[in-house]
Amino acid sequence: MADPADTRDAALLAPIERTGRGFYWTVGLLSLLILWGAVAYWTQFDEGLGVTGLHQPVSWGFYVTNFVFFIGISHAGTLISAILRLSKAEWRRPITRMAEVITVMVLFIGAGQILVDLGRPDRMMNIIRYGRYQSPLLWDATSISAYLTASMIYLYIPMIPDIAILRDRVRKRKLLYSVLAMGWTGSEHQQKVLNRAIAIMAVLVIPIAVSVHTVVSFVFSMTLQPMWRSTIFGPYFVVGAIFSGIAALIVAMLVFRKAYGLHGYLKPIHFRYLGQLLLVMSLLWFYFTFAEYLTAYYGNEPEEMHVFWAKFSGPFWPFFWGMAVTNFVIPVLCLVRLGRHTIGKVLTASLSVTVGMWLERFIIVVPTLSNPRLPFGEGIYFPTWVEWGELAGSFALFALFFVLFTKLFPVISIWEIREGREVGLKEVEERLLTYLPETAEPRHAEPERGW
Amino acid sequence: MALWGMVIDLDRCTGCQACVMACKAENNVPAVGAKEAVRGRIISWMQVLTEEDEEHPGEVKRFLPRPCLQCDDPPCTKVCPVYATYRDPDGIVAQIYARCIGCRFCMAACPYNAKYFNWYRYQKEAPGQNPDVSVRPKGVVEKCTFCHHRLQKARERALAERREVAPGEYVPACAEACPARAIIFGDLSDPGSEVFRLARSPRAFRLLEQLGTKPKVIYLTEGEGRG
Amino acid sequence: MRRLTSAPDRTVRALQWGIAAGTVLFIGAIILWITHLIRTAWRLGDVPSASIGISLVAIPVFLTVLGVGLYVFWGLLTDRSER
Amino acid sequence: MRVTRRGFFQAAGGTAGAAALIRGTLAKAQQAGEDLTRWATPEEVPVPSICQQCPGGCGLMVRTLDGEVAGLSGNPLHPINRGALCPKAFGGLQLLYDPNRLKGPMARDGERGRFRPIGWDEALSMLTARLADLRAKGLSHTVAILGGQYRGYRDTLWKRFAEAYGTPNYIRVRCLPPERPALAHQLMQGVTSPLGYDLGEAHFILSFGAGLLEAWLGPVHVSQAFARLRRSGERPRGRFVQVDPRRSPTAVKADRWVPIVPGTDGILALGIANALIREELYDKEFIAQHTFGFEDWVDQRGAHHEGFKNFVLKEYGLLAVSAATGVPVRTILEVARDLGTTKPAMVIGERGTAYGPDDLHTRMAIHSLNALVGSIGVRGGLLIQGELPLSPLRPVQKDEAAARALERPRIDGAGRGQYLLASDAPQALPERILSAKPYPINALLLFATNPLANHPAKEAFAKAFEGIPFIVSFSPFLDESSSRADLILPDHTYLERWQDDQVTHLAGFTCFSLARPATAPLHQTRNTADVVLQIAKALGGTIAKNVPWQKFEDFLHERARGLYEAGRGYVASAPAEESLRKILERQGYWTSEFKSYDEFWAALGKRGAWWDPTGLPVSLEALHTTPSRKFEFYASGLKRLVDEAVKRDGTGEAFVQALGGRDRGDLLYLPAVAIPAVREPGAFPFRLNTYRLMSRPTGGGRNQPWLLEQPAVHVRATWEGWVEIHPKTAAEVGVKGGDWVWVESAKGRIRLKAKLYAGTLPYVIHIPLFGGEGPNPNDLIANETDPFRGFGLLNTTRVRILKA
Repeated sequence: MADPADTRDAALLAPIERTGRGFYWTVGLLSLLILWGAVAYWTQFDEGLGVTGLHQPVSWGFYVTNFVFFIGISHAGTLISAILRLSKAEWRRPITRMAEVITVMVLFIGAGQILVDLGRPDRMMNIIRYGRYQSPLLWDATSISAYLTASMIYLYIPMIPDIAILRDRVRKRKLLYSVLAMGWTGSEHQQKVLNRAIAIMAVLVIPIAVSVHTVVSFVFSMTLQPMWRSTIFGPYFVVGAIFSGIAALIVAMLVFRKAYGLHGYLKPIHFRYLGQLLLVMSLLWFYFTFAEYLTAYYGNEPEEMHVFWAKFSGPFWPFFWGMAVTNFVIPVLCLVRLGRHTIGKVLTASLSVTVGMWLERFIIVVPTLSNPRLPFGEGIYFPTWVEWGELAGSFALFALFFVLFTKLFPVISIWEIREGREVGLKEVEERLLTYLPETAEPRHAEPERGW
Repeated sequence: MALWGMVIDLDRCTGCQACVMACKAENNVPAVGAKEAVRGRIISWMQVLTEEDEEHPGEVKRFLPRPCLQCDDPPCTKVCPVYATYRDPDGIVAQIYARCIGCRFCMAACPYNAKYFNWYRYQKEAPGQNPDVSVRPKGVVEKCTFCHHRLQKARERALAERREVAPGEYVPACAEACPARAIIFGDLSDPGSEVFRLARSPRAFRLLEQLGTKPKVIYLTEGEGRG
Repeated sequence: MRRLTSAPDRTVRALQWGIAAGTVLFIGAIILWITHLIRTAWRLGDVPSASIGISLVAIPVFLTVLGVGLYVFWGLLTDRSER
Repeated sequence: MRVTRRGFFQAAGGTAGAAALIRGTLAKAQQAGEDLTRWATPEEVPVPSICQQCPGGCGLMVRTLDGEVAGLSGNPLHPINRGALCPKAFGGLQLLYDPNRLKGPMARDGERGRFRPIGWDEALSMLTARLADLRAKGLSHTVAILGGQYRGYRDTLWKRFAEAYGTPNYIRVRCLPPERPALAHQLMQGVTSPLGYDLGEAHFILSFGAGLLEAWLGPVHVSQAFARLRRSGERPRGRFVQVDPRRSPTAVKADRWVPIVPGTDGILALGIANALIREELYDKEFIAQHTFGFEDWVDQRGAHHEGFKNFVLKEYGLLAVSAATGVPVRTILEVARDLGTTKPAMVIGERGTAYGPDDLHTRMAIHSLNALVGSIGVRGGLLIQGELPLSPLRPVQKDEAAARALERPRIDGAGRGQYLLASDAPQALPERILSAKPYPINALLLFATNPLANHPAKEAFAKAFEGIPFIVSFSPFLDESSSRADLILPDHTYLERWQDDQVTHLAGFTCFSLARPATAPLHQTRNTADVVLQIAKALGGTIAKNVPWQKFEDFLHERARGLYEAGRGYVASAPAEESLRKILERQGYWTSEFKSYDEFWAALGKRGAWWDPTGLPVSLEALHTTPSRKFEFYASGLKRLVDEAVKRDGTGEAFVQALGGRDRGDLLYLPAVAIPAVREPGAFPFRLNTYRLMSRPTGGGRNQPWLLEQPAVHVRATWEGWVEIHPKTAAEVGVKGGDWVWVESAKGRIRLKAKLYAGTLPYVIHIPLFGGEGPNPNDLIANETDPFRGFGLLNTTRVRILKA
């Protein structure tokens, strides 16, 4: 391993050692938003869900949309970092840590949305005592808790070498770092254990992540409501999750690149690759959406068409067409040619996708509920300040967790960067040779290093 | 076990809403007040819906009283995460107000929207309320229970007098109050009952039958048909 | 680096083993909860097939994750050799 | 035994602990005791009562637990509703427990609207002193009593008290007196008791604007009949046609809705008559034997009179009628053929909203159709409501002061001149009070009426009230009228008092309902009937002698003895029992169920109603008590009245003018409705049609949230009032569904929520008489009066709509 005195990666440790004035400003602003969210939730807890805009036909609204949205973003982390690790793409090195952090942070907030949505949060323990496995909500609870534990471990294990570096280099928080470093000395045996663990987790976390969002979509597709009951919802939600995950990851990377001056590590090439990945996901998302609406339109079932036209030309048209533009038109326009000012294009694309995917969840949840099968009459849903407050509070809480994380641990994995520098080049070269037809098969005994 | 069901004759029903008010009086369902009602939060377990006239759009063609249809394969009980709503042996979909956590999944799952939510604390103990039915707290879902408390009282009386529950003894408040006698209530499993006969009338149809929820409220269309 | 055998070192050591035990407890509790749900579903005859299906998948997943976690903690904490 | 300090403290601590423990258990026991009493099963007593939310008079069975009302349901034994109820009945619970009911008598404190609570004795002495003082000064006729919507012996008691006290001014402030027959029936058939519509047995019903399944006379009774009409099982499904400018819930349930220009119902009826006569579909046998004035005829003085037949054939060709009414010719023919061929058919025009100034002739035209199809006195047609055999009251002996006062003309001018045939003319009342013609009003008693809110002339009433020095209100609530009163003596609500109800318009049977108080009065209120008895006793003299009863209960007890001694009819009992008694009666054995009157009275108190299903004078003679003993197309009774009026005061001009002017000659007495010239829409292009809601009780139901929350299903309205506009008209005015609009008439304007409803004629807009808070349609309704009958016309106003 690189000797501790190596100063080339000082930029990565900078945020941990010194906290600039910007940090306090951001934390101040975020805690203001969180305060608004807290006040909003307290009024709702005290007076009841009546303070929100929900009403008889539309019993779900902002909170369920937020739930699906945040769980969607959580797929950024593990899926992308796991896939990149498995495919041994060298450019993943500065990205994986941030992706995994997004996952863990946003999972807490996503699960929290369900608790905010409850009419009687004081009876939350009923889920534990009288839980019922027939309900998709319980499937959600299981898979989300599995995903949470898996991604927490998947975040912690690659951090151990970095924490060890911190333990040795940084004077502050000695006890914390030494405990969390798990006695890491960088010995051969420890390295082997670490790599094998990361390899297993990378393989394990992908099916769990896919299962989480399929089960989140089952909350809707298991009911009999028009335009909810469709078989495409599982994969459609998983694609949507990866799509919004990548966008969120890009946004986070750009924010920290600017905030901590990590231009050296997060270079345009990274953003070009992620941009192309985003473009592929945008096309895939469009494919799924097109398939779903075509089947509804072609089937022409009266209740379905009632909801269909409510989305296309009815009261929800701005959200629907907004979604279509932000999720497909803008990303494709921006990401097709990433030659010049990549960063600007990728940023606009991923911001529009983040907004677009929130709209897509809103378009799935609310129009179906506001057009019931029986002739009830138009149920128009307008969110109130409580719901906006809760949304702002959730975003701010997620951002605050992330910023605090960067103050405690390096946002880019230092040891992976060093490993990339030392062994990465040679290893890639060997691997390339194995791909060529002339060379013989590599000896199996050679230990795989540097996942 | 008895399979309690209801037949609603749409030819007789005049859309007068006596059933709606009788249900509210019997089950202490609150009036939610002007502001809340305009926001669409009226709680009315039995609700009279109006179907539009295809030939003359914008006009009303039919009044359709819709209680909870007490489905035999209820989509709402499947999705409840805490066993707060279940189909009891009498075939009535019950709701446990003390256990409901207010996640409103059953409201989203019910294709007939027969479930209602207490957005605020609408109900307080007040004089003139029916002591047999408990008042529901804030944040809890409530629904038509076929006046289940009347079944329990009828069963207790029958037990005390060591006899079976007589057919006409247990009748929900809406069936009792309907001026046009459009709501006929009885035991669908008893071949001698009026409900059993009318359920097989040529005019009989079930609401959203294609969803397979097997509702136990059967409607009879208007028109010339016999029965 | 020299071995840290001084007093604070022992607390660090204890805390580290505490984290490992905490992970076991946490995942154990989840598994316990899942078995409780399955027992309830089985007792009430409430579509046992769905609950069995889920448990057959969920419990092994949790066990493997626990296994990986313990493997790492054990591997790192018991390694005496120097770099 | 040596007490160590520590031992002492231990002992003290122990005892303290024990004491606390004991007190704790005691408290717990006491608490358990309380719970026990609360959980002990209360004594459940069903008490029969009568629902007073509308003139239907359905029987209630009030569930009382330990004397406290805990629920309402229909009285299963009551013949009118057989256990069923309409939505309004359940509002009674909220009426009883309304928190802002008046807690006790109140007297005005300073300027109007401010009150101070006073005791009953002080209040009664104030009222008695004032009445005695006026009577002493010979001004007893200047006391006016305004009565609202009620029937039975409370009405008789007030009439008797007014007569004994000496004031002709006992005025009923409401649209149509349900317990009196429609004037058209009286003039064409001579009957004085109300008609019974045998809707259940009819095979075809043609209704001109009568909201049968909504707020007509007795919605529950009619709904049950409608159900028998549709699905009675042993005969083909009855047919039902509704003629109405609005596709009301009644029209939705009808087989055919005939949209019609408002006010032209009479012309359509004559058009149908034309078709019936031309196609020979009318009941020739009934016309030949039992009608007068159908064919041309010559009177004793040799003057030739054109008969109804030629008049209709000449004047009302289908094209002209179709042009005037907007109903296509094909529809008129189809309805006429339906009406002519299906027996028994029935045509209803009574108590539909009065549309035009010529309301009398419109009703006569509609009623003449009944004669044409021969449905009078036939099972399934129009029957006669027999008289209730209640024990008669001695006529009032008036002392000379009262006799002199009763000669004075009534303040509202009913019974003479223009309103010769009207029993009450509430519409003209405000102007006459203001102008103090023929005399000023010194005292006003308001009972069960709220003219300052529920009457089209409410502004005029408000000004009139200013001029009256002493106003007494018996309203249990502080509403617009009672807040202007000087003294309020709050009445019980109907679940707290003794009361009777003699319901009319039933399918041929007569029924006497009796209500016992279901619960002790919640506040310091008293039954107004008892208050009247107390005042009469306090006034003494002949008044006390005419009204000798201690309590209203004794008065009812005395009257009901007639039922016991009538030798017919039954106290309502289970249907099985009743059918057995009917079979016996048909074979001539009528046995009374009771041996003594007390037993009868107890059973009546427990079961709630007495009725006589068989006592039905269906003979045609009984149905036609006109001068010619026949159904008169040419109303000779009316002619006699006109001649007398002309003879008596020379011109009789006002009366004739009200009828339609002297130049119309014979047409005055025939059911002739002039075809109006087409009026081009002036500044106010739309016509306003107001209608009553099924879920709105008399008095508006402002304090019954259940009813305010779910008023109308066809427009999904709640709480706020609304105006129904045709989508095309709304588009022209630029209004979308749910917008707020100004509805403006010559008289005033109100702001309502617009509801698009295509079930209406494009240029007619509809506003329900909402009765709750918020804008009151009475601000709009022009103060037009039916010149002949003296009540307000609710639907002749012309309005325009502006976006709010």
